[in-house]
Amino acid sequence: MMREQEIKKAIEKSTDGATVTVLKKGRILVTVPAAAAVSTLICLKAVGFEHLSAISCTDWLEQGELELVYHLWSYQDKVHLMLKTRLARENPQTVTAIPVFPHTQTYEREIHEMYGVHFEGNPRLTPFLLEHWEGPPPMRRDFQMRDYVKEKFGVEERIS
Amino acid sequence: MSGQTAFTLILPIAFGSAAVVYLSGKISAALRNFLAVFFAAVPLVLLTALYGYTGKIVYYDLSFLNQSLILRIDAFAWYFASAVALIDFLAIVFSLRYMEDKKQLDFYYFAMLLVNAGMLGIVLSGDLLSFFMFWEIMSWITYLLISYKGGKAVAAALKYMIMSIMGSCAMLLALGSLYSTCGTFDISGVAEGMSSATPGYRLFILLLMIFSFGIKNAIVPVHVWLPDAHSEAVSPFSAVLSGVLVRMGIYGFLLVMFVLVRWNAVLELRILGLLDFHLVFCWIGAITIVVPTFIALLQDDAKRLLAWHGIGQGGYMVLGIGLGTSMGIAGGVFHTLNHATYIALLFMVVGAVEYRTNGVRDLNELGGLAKKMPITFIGGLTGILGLIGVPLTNGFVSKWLIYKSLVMNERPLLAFAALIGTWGTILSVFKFLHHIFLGQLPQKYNNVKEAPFSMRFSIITLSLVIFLFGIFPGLPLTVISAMLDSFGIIPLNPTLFGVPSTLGELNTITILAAVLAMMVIGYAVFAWARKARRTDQFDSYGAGAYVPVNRYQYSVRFYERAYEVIGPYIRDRIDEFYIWFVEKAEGFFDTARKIYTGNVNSSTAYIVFLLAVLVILKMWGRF
Amino acid sequence: MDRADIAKTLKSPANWGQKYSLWAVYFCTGCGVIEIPPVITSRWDAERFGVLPMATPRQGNLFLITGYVSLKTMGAIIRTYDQMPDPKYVVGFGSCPVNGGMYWDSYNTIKHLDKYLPVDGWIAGCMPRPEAIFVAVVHLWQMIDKGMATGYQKYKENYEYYERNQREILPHLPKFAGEKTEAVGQTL
Amino acid sequence: MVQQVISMIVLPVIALVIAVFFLGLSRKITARIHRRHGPPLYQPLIDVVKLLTQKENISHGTIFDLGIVLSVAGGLATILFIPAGGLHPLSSSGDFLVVLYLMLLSPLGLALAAGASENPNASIGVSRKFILALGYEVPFLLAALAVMVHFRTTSLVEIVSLQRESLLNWSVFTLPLPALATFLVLPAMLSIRPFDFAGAPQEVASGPLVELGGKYLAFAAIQGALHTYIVLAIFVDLYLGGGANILTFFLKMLAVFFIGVCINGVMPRFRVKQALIYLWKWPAIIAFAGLVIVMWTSR
Repeated sequence: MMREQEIKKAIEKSTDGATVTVLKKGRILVTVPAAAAVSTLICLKAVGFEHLSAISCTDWLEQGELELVYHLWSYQDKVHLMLKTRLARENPQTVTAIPVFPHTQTYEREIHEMYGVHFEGNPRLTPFLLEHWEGPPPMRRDFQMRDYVKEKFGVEERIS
Repeated sequence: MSGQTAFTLILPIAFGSAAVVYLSGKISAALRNFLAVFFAAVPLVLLTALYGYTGKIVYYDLSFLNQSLILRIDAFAWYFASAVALIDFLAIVFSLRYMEDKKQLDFYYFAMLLVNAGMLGIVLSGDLLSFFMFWEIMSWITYLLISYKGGKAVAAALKYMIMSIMGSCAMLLALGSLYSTCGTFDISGVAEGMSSATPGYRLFILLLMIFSFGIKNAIVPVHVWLPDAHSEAVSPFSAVLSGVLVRMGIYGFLLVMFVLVRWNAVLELRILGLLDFHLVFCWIGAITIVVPTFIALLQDDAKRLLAWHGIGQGGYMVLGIGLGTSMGIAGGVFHTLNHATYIALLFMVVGAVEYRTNGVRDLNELGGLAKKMPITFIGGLTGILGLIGVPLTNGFVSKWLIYKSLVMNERPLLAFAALIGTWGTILSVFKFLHHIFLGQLPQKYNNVKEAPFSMRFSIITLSLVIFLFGIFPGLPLTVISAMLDSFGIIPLNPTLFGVPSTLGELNTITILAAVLAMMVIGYAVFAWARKARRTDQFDSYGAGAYVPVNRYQYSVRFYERAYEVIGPYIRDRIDEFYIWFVEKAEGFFDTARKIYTGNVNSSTAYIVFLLAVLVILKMWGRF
Repeated sequence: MDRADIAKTLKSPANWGQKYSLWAVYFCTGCGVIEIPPVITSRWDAERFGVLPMATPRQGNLFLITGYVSLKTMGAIIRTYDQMPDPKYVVGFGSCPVNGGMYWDSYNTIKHLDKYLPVDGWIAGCMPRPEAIFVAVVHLWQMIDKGMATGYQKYKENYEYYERNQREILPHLPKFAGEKTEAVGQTL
Repeated sequence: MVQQVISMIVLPVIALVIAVFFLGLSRKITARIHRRHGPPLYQPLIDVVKLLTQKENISHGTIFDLGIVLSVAGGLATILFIPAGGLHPLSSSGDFLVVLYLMLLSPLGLALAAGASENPNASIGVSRKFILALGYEVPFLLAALAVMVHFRTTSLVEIVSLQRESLLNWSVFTLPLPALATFLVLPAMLSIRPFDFAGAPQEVASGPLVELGGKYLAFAAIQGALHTYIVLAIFVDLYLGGGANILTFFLKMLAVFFIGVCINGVMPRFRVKQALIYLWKWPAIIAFAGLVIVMWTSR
């Protein structure tokens, strides 16, 4: 737990408004305001978190927020760090992490398509997995999936 | 017209026409084009009339040397002269449209006709002095024609010229030596004189001559001028250059080995008392086949690829001639004609493609043109079939003769070099055909049209010639047989469809019948099955995805997997060596130049120093 | 082959060929394809029924829709089906092509395959066992014998219906070769 | 003369039957090696019938059509020049060198059809096929030259008749090294595993055959079968003494083919580069050694 504590101190020192929790050995949770997310990533990369394995998104409908989780892994310390940040559901916007981790382009593209989060500075927020999608972002919880499905694939007369 | 008249007329017309065409260009372009085609056809017609004619005329007396300049014609001269006249005529017909928007056309046609005249002069000359004169006319005009386009072409032409001058010097040396030995320039006279010469002297003459002709024929260590020259020249001239001009070297080989020094004498020659001269010659041929053919695999420029094949095919001729059996020589000489037809055809095909696509000859940028240019495609296909030597094309018969004689003379390693050269040829010429004519048609070529009539005329004529000589090889082989007779070698006595059964099993008409019958049977079954629906080029398998426009083509690094293995071994090291040599030589001469300071004092000092050295040496001798 | 078959064979060799030489397009649409490797290899040996996997649609005449069909896959399936030469047979494999299966309310998976392509037979189950494929093949033989496996003809006759449905879910699908390919190329 | 005409008609038919039989046999043997039941022996016949009677055929143009016809015609024409048992209808008009070159016609036709199919997979397949051909031709030609030099003839009929005397006259005993080298490259010549990368279904969507369906695929299949026949017949003629009649000839071919299929059944697939290096290493060295020995002894 020594190393985790050192990391915690380092993050708290460099980032304002970050709450760092050491969950257990090898698992750290960091919560930051959306504006500070990228600067925290820079700081974390400097501490040794060289690998961003994924970005996930959760729709907290009741609280009116979307939560982005950056999963980072440090090879030298064998620590998994989750960097959480929250955005408003209405017109969610944040800054891209491409300058820090170039490969986040794909993750951001997917989250943009599925949740409608706009990543400022990502040059390639074009349609990705969905085939000519025109409805609202499908993974949001207020997306009325069954109505949509009924409308799009509705049962009609078939040729037998 | 009697044979004598026709023969007298050929060269004056050939040389005079060049001047007439040049002057007529000042009057009107149409007149010039007409006259160029007309005068290019005249030697062809005259030579047709001269079939089987043998004669000799003295056209100039060199009274101060007590010599006369002679023209002669026999089977040997006739054979090469008709090849020259045919290819040059077709190249000029091809030029009509190909060159239409180029500059300095008067000069171009002048030079083309003059080269033609020069080559006719070479093969018809009956003495070595006129041979040398015509040879130089041809070489210099070639220099002008290669550098016609300017830019990189000038460098290529310079490379050619330097090597050509080296060859000319060697030839001049040989001629001077021959004159002082035999006292005459007349070919038959020299041959008589050589019959009593020592083997060492014969070898000396042969080596000089072979060096000289080998540069023109581009045998491997002295081939480096050819790829640049061929790819930089305009396409119709490339056809002439690769088809017949370069093969003047083969004429020279034949002249020196079979006429001047008789073959019996050549067989006895040893280099350094160890190596059979004719076997060394064969091995040079074998190396000339294998190395350039595999270098051709790497080329992406259509004309450069063909140029390397031009070198490689020259190896077959050298191999056949060097072997010296009647079948081998017949194969080598026949291959010279065949090579002229299909390489000229292929250069014309590239020219037609260039003409229609605004000068694209990078293989990776072309594709799918068979749909737009079917006649040109057929020409290209016939050309590569001939180049590979697929049965029913003329290339097959000559290659078969060479292989057969190699195997029967128990030279399997030479035969192996020749055979594997063929397989290397298949790879690179299929790449040539595939990249230009097959595969996806890029959209930028959607409006490409078929080649114009004058180009199609040349292409179709040459395709027909290829199949004609492939199915009736007896036609040219009869002339070659007569030629062998005049060389004092057992003639081949060919049948119309191959060789007599005592010599080997070859009957082209049976092969033709078999293939045609099977084609008919195959096509009958094909037609019996349900008729096919024609589909678009974009309706192609793309793993369920939609075929991308302009990108669905496999052409770049076509034989990458083979390069990985053979790539390191098939670089053109000889050219690299020459470049290295030139660089080092420049450095050396630069150093040497520093001695000549231009200062009077230092010159005086050198002289004094030299005198001092001489004096010291003199005194040394006294003690 | 029993004796009755010989007479039938001589009467219509074409039918005989179609029946005993079903070449399946090796197209993995979904999870169901995991059942195909055991079917074509040693354990179940589909080759004894004349069923062989083929690499390209031009060579195949049996199209197994193995599992759920997402919208993106649907485009590829339609294209592959169009490229197969007649006669061609489509067999829906698993529950998902029948009615969507466990993806019955998914926004990105088609529910009824036969709205978009004529299906000659279904294999129900999630997953069906490899043996089910052989049952389906034998059924298909019987249908071919009776002249009932006519999906490809139905597709031609009712092309407007199928095309309308296809356009409904895939409005941007280029139907014809070369059509709009560049537009698709940009978005892909 | 009459006999010759009869054999001219009979030989292609026999060759087709043998070729299609071999195709079925190879599938059966491979299945048994895999411990499968396998298709019936006549399965290739069903397949060809199906393909020929397909209700729709898709063409990519005239070159595509003619190329595929040429590939079969070339194969059938080549067969007439190869002595098979007592049948050698056209051997007097073409020797082994002619056969070597006639063998080019059918791959060339297929390559033209593949090029005309406007599909890069086909082009990749052709490129691989040609590279493979370049690979196996080196040892094959060396070995074939050894045979030709040993018997001092290029005629296949004479080569066969010179081996006829007794079992020990077979080249496989008199020229063991060239025979071994040719046998080592036989899988490459037949394009079976480990050298089947040219038409690999998994990598390049069956290569040159990618756009062939219906009658085109039937023709390609027949061409492949004929090619198998030609290669085996040449092997038997060169090294196993041909055959006194068509039956012994067939049995010898069968024996060679059986071994080839067994290799096919258990081998994985080479990469192109590996194949080239293999072919130019041991088979080429062995064939070269054989050739040198022949040159030495024939002096």
